[in-house]
Amino acid sequence: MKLVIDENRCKGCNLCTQVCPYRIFSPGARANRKGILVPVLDRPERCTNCRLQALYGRTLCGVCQLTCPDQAIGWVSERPYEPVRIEVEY
Amino acid sequence: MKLVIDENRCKGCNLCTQVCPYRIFSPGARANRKGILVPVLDRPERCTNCRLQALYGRTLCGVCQLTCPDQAIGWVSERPYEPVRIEVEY
Amino acid sequence: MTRIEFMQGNAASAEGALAAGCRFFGGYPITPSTEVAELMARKMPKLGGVFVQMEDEIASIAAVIGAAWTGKKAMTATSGPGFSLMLENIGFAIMTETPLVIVNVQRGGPSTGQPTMSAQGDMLQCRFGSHGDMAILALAPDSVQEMYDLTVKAFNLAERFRCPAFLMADEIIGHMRERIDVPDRVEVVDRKPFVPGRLPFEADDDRVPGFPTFGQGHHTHVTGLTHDARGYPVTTDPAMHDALVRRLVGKVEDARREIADYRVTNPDAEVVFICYGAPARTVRQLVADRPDDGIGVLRLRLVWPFPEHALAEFPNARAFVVPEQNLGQIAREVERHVRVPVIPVSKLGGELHTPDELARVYEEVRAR
Amino acid sequence: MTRIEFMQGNAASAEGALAAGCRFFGGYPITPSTEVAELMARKMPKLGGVFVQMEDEIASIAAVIGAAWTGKKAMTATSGPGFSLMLENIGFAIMTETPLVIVNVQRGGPSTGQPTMSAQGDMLQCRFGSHGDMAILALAPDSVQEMYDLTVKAFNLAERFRCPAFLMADEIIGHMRERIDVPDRVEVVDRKPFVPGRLPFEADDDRVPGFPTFGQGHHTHVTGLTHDARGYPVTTDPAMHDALVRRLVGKVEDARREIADYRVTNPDAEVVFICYGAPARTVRQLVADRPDDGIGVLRLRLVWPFPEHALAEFPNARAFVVPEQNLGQIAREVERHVRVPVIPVSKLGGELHTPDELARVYEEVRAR
Amino acid sequence: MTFTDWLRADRLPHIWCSGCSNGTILNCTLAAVEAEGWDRDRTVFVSGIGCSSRAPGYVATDSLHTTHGRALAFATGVKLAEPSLNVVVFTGDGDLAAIGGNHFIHACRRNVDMTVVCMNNLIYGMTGGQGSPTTPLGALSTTTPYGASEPAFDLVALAVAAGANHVARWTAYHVKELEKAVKTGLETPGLSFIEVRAGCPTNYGRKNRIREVTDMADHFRTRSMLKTKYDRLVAEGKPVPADAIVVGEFVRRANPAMGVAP
Amino acid sequence: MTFTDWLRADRLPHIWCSGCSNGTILNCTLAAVEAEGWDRDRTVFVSGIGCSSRAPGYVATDSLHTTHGRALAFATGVKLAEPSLNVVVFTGDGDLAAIGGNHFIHACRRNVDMTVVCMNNLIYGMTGGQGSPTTPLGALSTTTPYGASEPAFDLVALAVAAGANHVARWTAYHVKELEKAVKTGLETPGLSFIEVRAGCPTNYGRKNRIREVTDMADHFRTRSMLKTKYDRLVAEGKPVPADAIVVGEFVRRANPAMGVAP
Amino acid sequence: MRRELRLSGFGGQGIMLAAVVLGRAAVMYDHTYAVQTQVYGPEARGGASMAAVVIDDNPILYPKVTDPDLLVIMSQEGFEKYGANARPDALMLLDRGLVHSRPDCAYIEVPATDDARSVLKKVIVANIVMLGALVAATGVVSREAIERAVLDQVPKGTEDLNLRALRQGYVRGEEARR
Amino acid sequence: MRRELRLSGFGGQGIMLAAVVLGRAAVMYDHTYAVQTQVYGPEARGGASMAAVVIDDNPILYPKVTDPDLLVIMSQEGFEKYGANARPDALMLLDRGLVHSRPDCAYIEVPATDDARSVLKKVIVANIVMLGALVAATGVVSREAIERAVLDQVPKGTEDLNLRALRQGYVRGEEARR
Ligand SMILES: Cc1ncc(C[n+]2csc(CCOP(=O)(O)OP(=O)(O)O)c2C)c(N)n1
Ligand SMILES: Cc1ncc(C[n+]2csc(CCOP(=O)(O)OP(=O)(O)O)c2C)c(N)n1
Ligand code: SF4
Ligand code: SF4
Ligand code: SF4
Ligand code: SF4
Ligand code: SF4
Ligand code: SF4
Ligand SMILES: [Mg+2]
Ligand SMILES: [Mg+2]
Repeated sequence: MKLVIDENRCKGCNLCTQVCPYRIFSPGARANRKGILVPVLDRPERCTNCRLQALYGRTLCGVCQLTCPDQAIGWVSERPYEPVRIEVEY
Repeated sequence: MKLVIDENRCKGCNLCTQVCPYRIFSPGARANRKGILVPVLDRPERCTNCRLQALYGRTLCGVCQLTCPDQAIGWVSERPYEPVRIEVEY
Repeated sequence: MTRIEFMQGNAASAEGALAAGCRFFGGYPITPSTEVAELMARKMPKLGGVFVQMEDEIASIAAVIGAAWTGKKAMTATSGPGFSLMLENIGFAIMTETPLVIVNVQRGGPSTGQPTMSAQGDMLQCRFGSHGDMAILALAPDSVQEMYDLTVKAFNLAERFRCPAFLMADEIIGHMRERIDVPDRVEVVDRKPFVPGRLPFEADDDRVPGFPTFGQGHHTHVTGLTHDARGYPVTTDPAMHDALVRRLVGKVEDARREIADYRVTNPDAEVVFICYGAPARTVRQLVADRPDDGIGVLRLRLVWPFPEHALAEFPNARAFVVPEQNLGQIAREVERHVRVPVIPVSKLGGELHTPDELARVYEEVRAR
Repeated sequence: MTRIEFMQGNAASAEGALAAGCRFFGGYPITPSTEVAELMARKMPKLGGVFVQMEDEIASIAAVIGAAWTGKKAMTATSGPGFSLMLENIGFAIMTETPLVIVNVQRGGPSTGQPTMSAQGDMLQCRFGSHGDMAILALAPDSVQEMYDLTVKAFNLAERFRCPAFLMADEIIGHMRERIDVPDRVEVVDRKPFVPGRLPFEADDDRVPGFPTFGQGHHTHVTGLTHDARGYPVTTDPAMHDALVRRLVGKVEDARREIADYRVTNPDAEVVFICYGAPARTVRQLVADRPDDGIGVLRLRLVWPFPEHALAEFPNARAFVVPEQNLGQIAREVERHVRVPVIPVSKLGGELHTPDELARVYEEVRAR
Repeated sequence: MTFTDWLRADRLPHIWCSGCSNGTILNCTLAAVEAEGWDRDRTVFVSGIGCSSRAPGYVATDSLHTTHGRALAFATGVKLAEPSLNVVVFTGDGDLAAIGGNHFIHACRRNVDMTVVCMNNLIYGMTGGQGSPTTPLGALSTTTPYGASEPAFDLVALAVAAGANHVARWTAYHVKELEKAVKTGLETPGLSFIEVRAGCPTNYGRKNRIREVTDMADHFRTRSMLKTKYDRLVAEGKPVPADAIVVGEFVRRANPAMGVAP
Repeated sequence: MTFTDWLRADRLPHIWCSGCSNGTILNCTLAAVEAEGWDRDRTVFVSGIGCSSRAPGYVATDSLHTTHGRALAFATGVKLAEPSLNVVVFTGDGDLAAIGGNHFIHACRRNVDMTVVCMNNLIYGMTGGQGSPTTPLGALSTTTPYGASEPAFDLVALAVAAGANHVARWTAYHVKELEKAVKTGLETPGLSFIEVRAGCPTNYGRKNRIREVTDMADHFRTRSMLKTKYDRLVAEGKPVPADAIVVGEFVRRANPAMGVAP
Repeated sequence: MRRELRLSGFGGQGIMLAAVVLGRAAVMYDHTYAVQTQVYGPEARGGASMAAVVIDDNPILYPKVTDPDLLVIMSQEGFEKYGANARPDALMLLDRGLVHSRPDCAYIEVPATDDARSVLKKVIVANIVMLGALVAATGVVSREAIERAVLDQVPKGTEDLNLRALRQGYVRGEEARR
Repeated sequence: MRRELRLSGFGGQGIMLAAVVLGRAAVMYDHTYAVQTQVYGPEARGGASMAAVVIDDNPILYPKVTDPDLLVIMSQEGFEKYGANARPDALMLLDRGLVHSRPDCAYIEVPATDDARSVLKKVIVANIVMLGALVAATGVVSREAIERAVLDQVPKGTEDLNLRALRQGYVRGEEARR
C-alpha cells in the first residue's frame, strides 16, 4: 500500500501535518497550479496503514484520512513488479 | 361589602361552589334566560371578604373571585341608609 | 358503480385523496380545513398509510415532500395563514418536481381575518405566492361531489406533471354537507417511473423526468438550488437556470389546452359569467331561474393554468361578469385576455352572492 | 448639500433607512441582502437604535411589527426564501396597519435557486403573496442612489399609509458600488398621531387612522382578526369585514395617481419600454446610444400600486416592451390595461439584459 | 384598585366556554400585575392565536394579538424597542410549543425581560380539540382518535434548558400560588416562564372522561405534587405516579438578560 | 469497502474552504455508516441550507438538500413514510438551532429514529460570518461587530430536554471518538443528536483570532473536557474553565420512539 | 319542491346534529337532495347556534337558506337572532319551555325539552324530539328515513332512547296537525 | 471616456478590494463616475475570483463589463476563465509569477507577488502593487486618487506598507510604458 495525496483535492490546510503520530506529512513549500502548497510525505512507509493494512485487511490508523477535510488522502495498492511490454512505433 | 354574582357573565361552571372554604356558593337550580344555572349564595355574610375587607382595606380571601373563570364574582359596597328624595310628576 | 352518501365537503376531499392513493398526510389544524386532517387521522392507519400532525405548516409541507420522495402519494390541507407559511417549501416542491396535493379551504383574509367565513382570497397567492417564477396547478370545486372528484384529479395532475396541485376550495363548499355519489373506483395516474441509465432530472419530450424514488438505488441528489440533469447544484450558470425554470413552467403552462377543465353554458351569450367555487352555485341558480335569457357561463374547475382559450368559446360576448369572494382576482386574469369589459362582482365577508344580487348585475350589464 | 460617496447598493439602503429615522432593525441574514443587516449592526447602536438578529425571518418581521407599535420606525431586509416566510406576518401588518419597510434584494428563484444571482422574480409575490385581498406599496431602485432615495421614500409612504412598503431591489443594484450623492437631510414623513377621544382604528377621510402608540395610555387592542374601529375582533359580520378590507385596500390603491413615481422619456414614441430596477439601466443605455430613435421609456420607481394612468402618457404607443429579470411579471399587469401588444423580454439566470439584446428586440418591434 | 380594574369590561362576557381555565389564569395574572403595582399605561399584553391567546383582548391595556405561534417574537420586538414597557405574554400549548416552539426557546435563550404565561390545556382548544405537543401519551383528541402516540414535551424542562431565568409550573386550581409565581416572574429580570395546567372541558375534558368542570379541578388538586416532594422521592429512589403534575418553582437565576429596563 | 466509497467522487473537490471542518465530519460520519454496514441503496442523507448542509451532496446515496432550517421536518416525512430507510441528517448551528429550532426540538420530542449530525461552527458560514445562536458571548461576527451580546444555546441540553434518546458532543479534532459516537447513534432507536464543534477558518477563525487551521485544531484539543471529568469537577464543586468544551455522551436511553423499522 | 329549514338553539342542544340527521334522511333514505350548512366559530360559542338545511327533489344549486319556510327554534336567543323575522308564510316549531316569544308566522309549540326531561329522562334528546315533531307535522322527510338517519348518527347504546324520543316527537307533531 | 476593467485572481489576493479601491479613487478623488461589480457565491470560493469596474467621465448607465478594455489577472485559473478571450485591442496586466499563459492582446508582466514577497515582505499587498502598476501604466485614475483611496480602505497600521506597495507598482508600470 502506498499513501497518496490527491493534488486535485488537497487545499493545503496542513491538518494532516498536525495529526499524524509519525509526522509523515510536512507542510509543502512549492505552490501548485492552483496556488496550493500540498504537503510532502516523509518516508510514508512508516505509516501504520501502509505497513499493516494489507496484513490485517482493514484500516489501522487512518486518522489523517478521517481528518483530511478534502478527502485528499488515500492509499493505492502497490502491485508487485510486473514486466510491461512497450511497443515503440517508428 | 356584599358578595354578588354578575348574571350576565356567569356561565354556571360551579367552580365557586367547589373552592369556597365556607361553601357559600351552591349550584343553582333554575335556568336563567340564557339557559344558565347561576349558583345561589348561602349566607354570604360569612365570607371572609365580606366581613373583613373594609376593616383591613384589602382583599382577604378572594379565592372564588380569582377562580371564577368568567369574572362574574365581585363585591359591591353596601352604603349605609340614605334617604332618597323622590319626585313624582303628575 | 357509485354509492350515495351525505357528506361534508372536507370529508369528501379526504375520501377522494384516499381513493386516489394518498398514503401520507402531514398537516397542522386550521379552520376551516381541519376536518380533512381529522378524517385522515381516523382512516389512514387502517389503510396502512401514515397520518402525522406536524409542529406547524412549514413542517407539514416539508414532511409531505419528504414522504413523496419515498414514492408515497402525499398531501396536506390548510387555510390562508397556513398556506402563507407553506409558500417557501411549495417553491421547493416546484423546483424539485415533487408531486403532492395541497388542499386550501379558503377563509376570510388578510391575516387571521375571519377564520370561519368563506373566501376565495388566495387564488393569486397560490399562483404567485412563492418567490421566483413558477407554474402550478389549481382546481376549484363547487360542490361536495367536486371536493371528491377534483381531489382525485389534483393527485393525478400532480403525479403526471410532478408539480404541486392545489385544491382551492372555500369554506362554504368545505363545510357544507350534501349528496355525493362516491364511485367504486377512480381513475388513478401514477408518476412516471425512472428509467435506469438516464439522469435523475433528465426530462422527456413532455418535459417531465421519470421519478427516481428514494431507496431504489438511484442515488439521486435532490436540491432546491438550480441544478443540472444529474441533480447537482449549478448556481451561477445563467443558461442552466433559464432552461430549468422555463422547463418547470413550460411543462405545466404549455399543457394548458390539453388539461383545461371547464364547463360552458350558452356559448352564444352576450353576457357571460365566469365563475368557480361556491359563487358558481349562485350563477347556476341564476341560469336555471332564467332559462330563456341564455346567460353564458364559463365555469372553471381548473383555474391554473388559466384556460385563456376558453374565452373564445363565447364569440358574442359583450361583457364578462366575474363573481368572486375576493376583490376580483381571477377577473384580473380575464382582463389580460379580452377586450370587452370585465366586471368583477366582489363579495367579501363570507356570504355567498345571492341569485338576486347576480340577477341585478346581469340586468344592468345586459342593459348597457 | 450633499456628500459624494462610493457606496454599495445595500449599504445605501441602510443609510437611507437611518436617514429616514429607522431606529429598529430586526433581520436574519440571507444573500444577497445581508450587507443591509451588517451595516445596521454596526451603526444602530451608535444612534441609540436597536439591531437584533432574530431566529428566522418570521421572527424578524414579527419583531419589526412589535417595535413599530412602540412608535419606532422599523425595518427588515431579506431575499426570496426569507420573503416567502414573512408573508403571513406581512398580512398581519397590513391588517393592523403597521408602518414598516421591507427590503427584498431579489435573487434567482424559485426555491433556493441561485442565491448569488440577480432576479426580479418576486414582483407579483410582494403584491399577492399573503393570503386574502390586500394592497401594498413597492418601489424598485435602479441605482445605488435610488437604493438610498427610495428607501427613504418607502419609509415615508409606509408611515403615511400605515402600510408595509417594500423596496424591491435586485442583486445587481444591491451588490454594485457606485457614486451616490448623500443628502445632508432628507424629507421625513411621520405617522399621523392619534387624537385622544377617537377610536383607535377610526379612520379619517384619507382612510388612515391616527397611530395610537403603545405605552401612551391609549389601551389599544391590535389584532389580525377582522375588527371594528375599537380594534375589537368581529369575525362573523360580513359588512364589517367588507368595509375593513375595502378601506385597507382603498387607502393605498386610490392614492395611485397622487403617489405615482415614474419617469417618462419620449412620450411621442411608438415603441415604449417599460422598466424598473437593473434592466432600466440597459434601457437607458439603449436610449442614450440611439438619441435619434425617440425610443419611449416608462421607468417605474413605484411599481405598486401600479400607475396604470401612466400608460396614457404614450398616446402613440404601438407596442410596449417590458424587459424584466423574470417571466414577465409586470408585463402581465401592463396587459390588463392596454390594447396594443405587450412584449415581455424575460431574462432569467442573473445576467443583465445587454444593450445589444434590447436593441435587437427594439428593431424587431419597430419593424412590425 | 383590584385586578378587575385591568379588565375590559365592555368585552365581557368573554368567548371562553363555561368552566374553561383561561379566565381563572387571566385573573391570577392580572392580580399579580396589580399587586406589583404596574402601570396600565406602560404594560403591554401580547399573545398569538388560540383560545388562550384571546386573553389580551380582555385586558384594558395596550394589547397585541398576533399570529399563531409568534407572540414571543412580536413581544421581543416590543420589549427590545422599548425596554421601559412591561411585557406579559399569554399563550397556549399549541401556540407556544407547536408552531411557536422556536420563538419559545429563543426568547428563553435571549432571556428577554418579560413574563410568559402558558395556558397548557394539553390540546388545541380553538380549532376543536386536536392533539398538541403536550397531549399525554394515550390521550384522545380529534387527531389522535386511537390515543396520542407521540411523546409529549416537558415545557418546564425546555425553558430551563433554553435559558430562562425563572421557570415555574402550577395549575388553574392553584390560584394563589399561581398569582405569586407570576409576581415572582414579573420581578425577575430576564424571561420568566410559567406553565399553568388548564382545563378545557369542551375539548379535552369531554374526550378524556373529565367531563365535569369540577372534576378537572379535582384532577389538578389530586394529581399535583410539589417539586420539593418530587425531588425528595426521586432522590430516595421512590416511585412517582406517572400522571403526577409536578408544581412549584423550577429555576430562579440571574443569568445575563436582554431588554431589561435601565 | 471503505468510507470513501460513499463519496460522490465526481463532485470533489467540494466547495468548502481550506481547513473547514465540514469535510472531516463528513468523513467520520461516512466511516460510521460504513462500519455499521448500512446499504447505500437504503440510506438517505438530508440537510437544510448552509455550508454544512452541502454535505449530502457529496454522498453517493439518495440525498435531500432542502430549505434552510427544515431538514428535520423533511427527514421526519421520509422516515415516517418509509421506516425501512436509514436516515442521517447533516445540519449547521444556524440551520438547526436558529431557523430550524422548532423542528429540532420536535424531532427530539417525537424521537424519530434517525441520526442528526450538527456541524456547529458557532457562526453562519455560508452567508459570510454572521452570529448564530451558538456564537459565544463576546465573539465577533459581521452582525456582532462589538462582540455577541445574546446568550448562546447549549444544543446538547436542548436535545436532552426535548427528548432525544442519544445525545453526544465531540469536536472535529476527535475523529475516532466522533466516528464511534455516530455509530452509537445509528444503533440507538430513536433520535440521536451529535453536536460536533467545527472550525470555520474563513469566517469564525479569521474574526476571532484563530487564524490558522491548525490553531483551531489545537483549540479543540486543549479546550475539550470529557463529560466524566466535568461531572466530577462539578460534583466536587471545583471550577470549570468558562471556555471548556464538554465532550462525550450525555444521554443514551430507550424512551418511546417513532419511525423505528419493524 | 325546494324546502328551506333553519334550526337554532344554544350550544349543547345538538342543533347541528339535528340538521345533519335531517339532510342525511333526505339524501340517503328518501333519495332526494339536501344541503346542510351551519355557522362556525368561537364567537358563536356563547350565543345562539344555527344550522340550515335545504331539501329538494332536484339537485340543489344555490345551497344557502336565506328566507326559510320551516324553522326549528330551541332557545329564546335563537328566536331573537334567527326566528324573529321569519317570513309570514313560514312555519315555526319552537321549544315551548325555552322560547318565550311567539312569531308572526304559523307556529307549533313543542314541549321538546320538557318531554326529554320528564318522559325520556335525558334532556340531551330534546333535539330528537323536535325532529320527530317536525317530521310528523311537515313530512319534510319520511319517518322511515329520519329513523334510519337518527340511528346512523347517534352513539352506540343510545339507539333505543333516540327512537323513543323521535316517536315522542311524532306524537307532538301529530297533536299539532290536528 | 468609458473604460471597462476586469480583475481576476484567487481568493485571498484581495481582488475585490482592488476593484473597490479603484472605483473609490475614481469617484471620490477624481470626481468621475464608477461602478464596481463582482462575482459572489460559494461556488466561486475555490475557483477564480472576479471583479469589474467601469469608469467614465459621465454618469454610467449600463453598469456591467462585458468586454473589458483593461484586465488585471493574478492567477492562471483567472487567466483561463476571465482573461483568455480578451479582445485584441485590450491591455492586460498580469502577475508574472502566477500567470503562465500570455494573451493575444497587449500585456504587461508585473512581478507583483514577487515584489510583494521580496521587496515588501508581505505577499498580501501584491494586489496593491498591481494597482500601482495599473495606474502608472494606464492613468485610468490619478495617482493622488488611488493613494487616497488605498488609505481609506486598508486596515489601520498598514498605511505605510500599502503606500510603498503602490509606489513599487508605479515603478513596474512605468517600466512597462517605457
Ligand atoms: C398559521 C396558523 N396555523 C393554524 C392556525 C389555526 N389555529 C388557531 S388556534 C390553534 C391552536 C391553538 O392551540 P393552543 O395554543 O393550545 O390554544 P388553546 O385554543 O388550546 O387555548 C390553531 C392550530 C392558525 N390560526 N394559524
Ligand atoms: C429562509 C432562508 N433564510 C436565510 C437563508 C440564508 N442562509 C443560508 S445558509 C445560512 C446560515 C447557515 O448557517 P449554518 O447552518 O450554521 O451553516 P454553516 O454555513 O455555518 O455551515 C443562512 C442564514 C436561506 N437560505 N433561507
Ligand atoms: S489534510 Fe488534506 S487537504 Fe489538508 S493539507 Fe493534508 S492532504 Fe491537503
Ligand atoms: S494513517 Fe495514521 S500513521 Fe498513517 S499517515 Fe495517516 S495518520 Fe499517519
Ligand atoms: S365560578 Fe363564576 S362562572 Fe362559575 S358558576 Fe361560579 S360565578 Fe358562575
Ligand atoms: S372570598 Fe373566599 S370566603 Fe368569600 S366567598 Fe369567596 S371563596 Fe368564599
Ligand atoms: S374550547 Fe377549551 S380552551 Fe377553548 S374556550 Fe372552550 S374550554 Fe376553553
Ligand atoms: S465559510 Fe466556514 S463553514 Fe463555510 S466552507 Fe468556509 S470554512 Fe467551512
Ligand atoms: Mg391548548
Ligand atoms: Mg454554522
